[in-house]
Amino acid sequence: MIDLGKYAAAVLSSYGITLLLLAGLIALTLIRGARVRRHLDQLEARRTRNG
Amino acid sequence: MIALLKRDLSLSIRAGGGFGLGLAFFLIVTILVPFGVGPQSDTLRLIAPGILWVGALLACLLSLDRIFALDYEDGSLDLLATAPIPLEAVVAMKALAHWVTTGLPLTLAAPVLAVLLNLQGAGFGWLVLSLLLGTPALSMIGAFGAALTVGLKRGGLLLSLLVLPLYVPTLIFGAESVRRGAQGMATTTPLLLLAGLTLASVALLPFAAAAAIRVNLR
Amino acid sequence: MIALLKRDLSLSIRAGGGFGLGLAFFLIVTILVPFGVGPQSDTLRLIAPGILWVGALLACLLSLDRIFALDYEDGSLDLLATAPIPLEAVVAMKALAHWVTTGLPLTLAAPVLAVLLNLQGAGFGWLVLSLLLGTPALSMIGAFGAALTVGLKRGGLLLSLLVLPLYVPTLIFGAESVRRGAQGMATTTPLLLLAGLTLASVALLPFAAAAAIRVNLR
Amino acid sequence: MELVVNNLSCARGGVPVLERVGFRLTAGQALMLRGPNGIGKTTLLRTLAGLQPALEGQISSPPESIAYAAHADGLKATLSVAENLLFWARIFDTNDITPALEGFDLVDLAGRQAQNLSAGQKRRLGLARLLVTGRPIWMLDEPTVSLDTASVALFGRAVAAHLKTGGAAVIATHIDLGFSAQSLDLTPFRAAPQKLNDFDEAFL
Amino acid sequence: MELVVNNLSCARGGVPVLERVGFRLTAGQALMLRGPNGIGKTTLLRTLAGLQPALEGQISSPPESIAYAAHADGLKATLSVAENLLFWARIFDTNDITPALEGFDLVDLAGRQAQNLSAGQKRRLGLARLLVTGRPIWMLDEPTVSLDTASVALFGRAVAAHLKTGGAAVIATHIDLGFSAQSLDLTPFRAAPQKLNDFDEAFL
Amino acid sequence: MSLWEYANPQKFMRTSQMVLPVLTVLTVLCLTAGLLWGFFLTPEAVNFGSTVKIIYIHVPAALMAINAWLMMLVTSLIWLVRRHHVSALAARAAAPVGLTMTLIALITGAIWGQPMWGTYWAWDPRLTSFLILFLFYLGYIALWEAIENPDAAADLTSVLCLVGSVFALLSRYAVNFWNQGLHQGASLSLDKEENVADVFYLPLLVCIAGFVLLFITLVLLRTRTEVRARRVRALITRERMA
Ligand code: HEM
Ligand SMILES: Nc1ncnc2c1ncn2[C@@H]1O[C@H](COP(=O)(O)OP(=O)(O)OP(=O)(O)O)[C@@H](O)[C@H]1O
Ligand SMILES: Nc1ncnc2c1ncn2[C@@H]1O[C@H](COP(=O)(O)OP(=O)(O)OP(=O)(O)O)[C@@H](O)[C@H]1O
Ligand SMILES: [Mg+2]
Ligand SMILES: [Mg+2]
Repeated sequence: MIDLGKYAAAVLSSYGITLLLLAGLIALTLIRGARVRRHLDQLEARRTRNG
Repeated sequence: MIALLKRDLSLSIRAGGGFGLGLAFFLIVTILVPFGVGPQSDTLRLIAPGILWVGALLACLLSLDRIFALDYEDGSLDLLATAPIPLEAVVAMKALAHWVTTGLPLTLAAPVLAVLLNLQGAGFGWLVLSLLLGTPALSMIGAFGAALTVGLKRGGLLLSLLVLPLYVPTLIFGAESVRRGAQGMATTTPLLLLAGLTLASVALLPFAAAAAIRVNLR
Repeated sequence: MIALLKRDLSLSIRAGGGFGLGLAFFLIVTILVPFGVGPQSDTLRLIAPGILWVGALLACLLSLDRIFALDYEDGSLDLLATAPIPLEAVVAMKALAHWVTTGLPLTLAAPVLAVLLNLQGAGFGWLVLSLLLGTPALSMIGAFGAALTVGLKRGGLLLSLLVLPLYVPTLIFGAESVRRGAQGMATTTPLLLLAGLTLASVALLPFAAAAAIRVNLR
Repeated sequence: MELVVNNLSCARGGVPVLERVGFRLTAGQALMLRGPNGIGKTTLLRTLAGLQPALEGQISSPPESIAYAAHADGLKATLSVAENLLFWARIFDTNDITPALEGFDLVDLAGRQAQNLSAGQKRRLGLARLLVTGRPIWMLDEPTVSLDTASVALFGRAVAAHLKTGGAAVIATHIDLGFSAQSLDLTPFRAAPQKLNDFDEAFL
Repeated sequence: MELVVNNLSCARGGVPVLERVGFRLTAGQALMLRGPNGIGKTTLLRTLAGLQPALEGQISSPPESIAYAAHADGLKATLSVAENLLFWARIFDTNDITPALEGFDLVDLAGRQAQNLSAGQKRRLGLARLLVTGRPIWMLDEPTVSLDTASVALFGRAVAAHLKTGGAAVIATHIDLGFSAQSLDLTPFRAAPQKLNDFDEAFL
Repeated sequence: MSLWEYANPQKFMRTSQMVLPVLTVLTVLCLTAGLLWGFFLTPEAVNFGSTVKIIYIHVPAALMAINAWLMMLVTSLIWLVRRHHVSALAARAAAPVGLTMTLIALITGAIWGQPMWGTYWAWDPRLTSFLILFLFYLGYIALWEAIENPDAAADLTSVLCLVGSVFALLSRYAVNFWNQGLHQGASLSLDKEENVADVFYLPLLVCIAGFVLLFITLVLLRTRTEVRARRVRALITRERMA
């Protein structure tokens, strides 16, 4: 592990918060994407079934 | 009654429902003040407790007319007045809903905005505590004012004028406790007074407000 | 068009019409601030230009949603959109009416309230001048924001959020010119910038606002 | 279950509009209020519903027995049809909104926000609210405004069913609702302009 | 003076509701739009009045010839009856409001604030506004809501007079207005669900 | 073939489907490489100590925050002029990404401010304009969410984006006029004199590339979702009418 000196808290929390925010954004993107896609597939299936 | 609370909350969370209206306004005030008074951080530090409390108070004031006006306009208030729950309970629930959608978010957001105004570190705890104690009084007093003005077309102006003097004690005790806290002085007295004010208004004002609504409906 | 202006003015003067709403709010802010920040007159003197401008801006912000919302709700806006005057002119007239009922009284009342906040003597003239130059921009920018949100139920929150960042330059130039004026420094640059801002918004924003209203009506 | 109105006078905006109105309504009966615009039908209904005090006279009805439906429907634009009904059902302690939805042909619209309804659909929702109040006496102010013929028939059936189960209804209307009921013309009860002889009577 | 509508489709809230509507109206004619609640009468009138763009099709009418009266009356509660009318008269560059006041029996109410009118009186005022627009083609959305029989007759006479002086009118209504006119049932024009085969058509 | 064809939803879906896997791999590579390099393999700087490592997220995030707004401006214009739906949806998709970037720049900046300037927040022009940008993003997203009719929402948000951009520029000048700052000047300029040493510079470039790729990937993903959501809406109304 590298030595960050007296600024460890600042550097680590910056990286931590950034990764957290990015992870949150990516997760939201993927989750909403999957949900919309599932909904669409469902609708398309119903549509082709009913003509 | 729970149904009423739930409805009011879900109404205010819906698109354009006014949830966050108070919060947004609070944000606006605290961001605009530095643009106005200038960026010097020691000036800002000096006025931070006062500005934060004034901002919170304005945010409450601004969202008051929604407490009853919308229900009055679409006829719901007529229907609620003839419903099997007492009007006092309706008032209390609506004030509670107002607090949950305004006072509570304000309290939670205050520390973040306090950073922007360079509040001293010691003041943060007192800021949250004083807002937590004081905002219920703001909501309840406001509900009373809203009840007085509910029948009037665009009673907004009157409402602000009526409620303003009623808010002054809350503001003074609230801001004072934060200022003392920030400077490391004792805060017990203003906080106790603040709590007393809140208790008294929650206990008494629903009755006055319900009476006012009855008069305004007829 | 004159008829529209006259109607808007007489509507706002009628009981509860919102005339004086801005003024009252301005008063409220300037009265509350000393209660919040404490009564020390040198602190107040320091922040007076900023608080006065922020108060004026909030007062404008608060009365914005009346510009179109009431006409939208009762169907007048539909009728105006099919009337023989262009919608751009309607927008401009309504912004003008808003200025006459809000910006102008604010400007006139500002010196009185400045006394409450211990503004330096040199600042009074600059305060009035900067408000006179700046408030038309506030009204026009606000009318644009109101046009964007006119279709929305309770667009108030959104409106404040949209308009707030648009108000920043006006506020900065306005407050800066008063601050410089109060300290006896040169105020030409901020005042010129302020005037330019006002001219540009009055010239261009009616078109954007009219387009937004057309979208919202369909 | 009886509504008895005796010698009732009522005012609107401080001006007396109706005088000495009297009638009696028992379970299973409906009463049509008729009369030209501005005679005071709305005023009378509001007085009966307890929203404004009578100037004079008595209204006797069982407590909490009146459900009032005004010109305005009391709908929340951003709530869905079902949510609107469910709210009123909870307030009035009834829990099932299906009869109301079915009674006014709103099942298909249940998930739609109230702001996206047409004028007639909104009105149907306003009327459906009556069914979830569970109250016996309905006070209806021009209930069929904006309704098409099919919906008016639906409304007629709802009222008939309500009357059959021991309810009663007072309905202000200008048009023919297609079912028979006794009717009361309010024209004769118009308040006479009062004499103002001395200052004691200056305050109406 | 002619209104020709050709192959018109219109949408509400992004959803097509009517398709291929066509008709032709010349001076002196009135057209009744009929159809159940929610079929799209209001939508059609708004499209004709130019408040929303048509999805497809043409509307040809002389410029600035249409006066629209919606469900909402566009009245200002704190202005008096005369002031309300006068305002619209000025906007439309006509100056005399007496014919409008007389035509809808509002002379006695001229000084009353609009908020103190009963539902039917408000509606009469809303209709009187049409007379001060001076425009030849009236688009009326359920004009007789809340009106009593006498007022409906008044309205009938106003429309007849308007037609006689070379005007035209399109009226959406559910009830019988007591004067004869051609009528157009919108039910057959209900928009059929579109085929959505691939993403090219994803955007209705 | 013209560029506009990519504004056709189907064409867009097909193309984006093809490029996304590649982009994802590149993003992951660039971002991890850059961040690891920056975090573990760079020395401390003279005045900054180890806090200089914050630069590897702070600067790319700040750059992307501004570029995202520029991209929204361009796509909004395309929507207003050519009325290509995908363009409007891309603007909508980019906004939350831009918001996150702004937030990251603000937060890392604030954290950095404490050791460097002794305060989390100062009303420095650069910081202040970022706060304003943050508000613009919030307003833009809120407007999209508030309007139900998607075409109307696209129109109104585009107008807001246009007017907002003008005012954002104005604010930048106003804020500069109002306060002289503490913040670093631009040292990424091509003029080698001002630039930071290569040890800091190279990993920074890799990080910036990583953030750009991340932005593109996310916007593509989100635009695909928006297109699908539009189709869902279309199908639902179709069922409702049937
Ligand atoms: C909340 C606060 C902050 C915000 C919004 C912010 C914003 C920005 C922006 C927009 C840039 C990119 C500008 C450019 O490359 O031209 C930037 C770069 C930079 N920031 Fe910050 N900053 C903040 C705080 C800080 C602090 C506290 C420090 C450290 C003392 C800092 C150090 C830097 C450095 C070194 C750069 C790179 C400058 C360059 O070489 O171009 N920032 N910041
Ligand atoms: N808020 C008010 N203030 C003063 N007078 C009013 C008010 N509202 C109505 N009025 C007047 O009171 C009288 C009775 O009104 P009301 O609304 O009860 O009539 P209504 O019979 O319901 O008429 P409509 O059939 O048109 O609905 C009318 O003459 C009206 O002008
Ligand atoms: N704001 C809206 N958003 C989405 N859909 C809407 C909106 N307003 C109405 N609708 C729907 O559009 C359709 C047409 O409505 P419209 O108001 O034109 O009907 P209408 O024929 O005037 O009905 P009514 O006789 O009840 O007034 C209806 O099915 C309605 O549910
Ligand atoms: Mg009535
Ligand atoms: Mg309709």
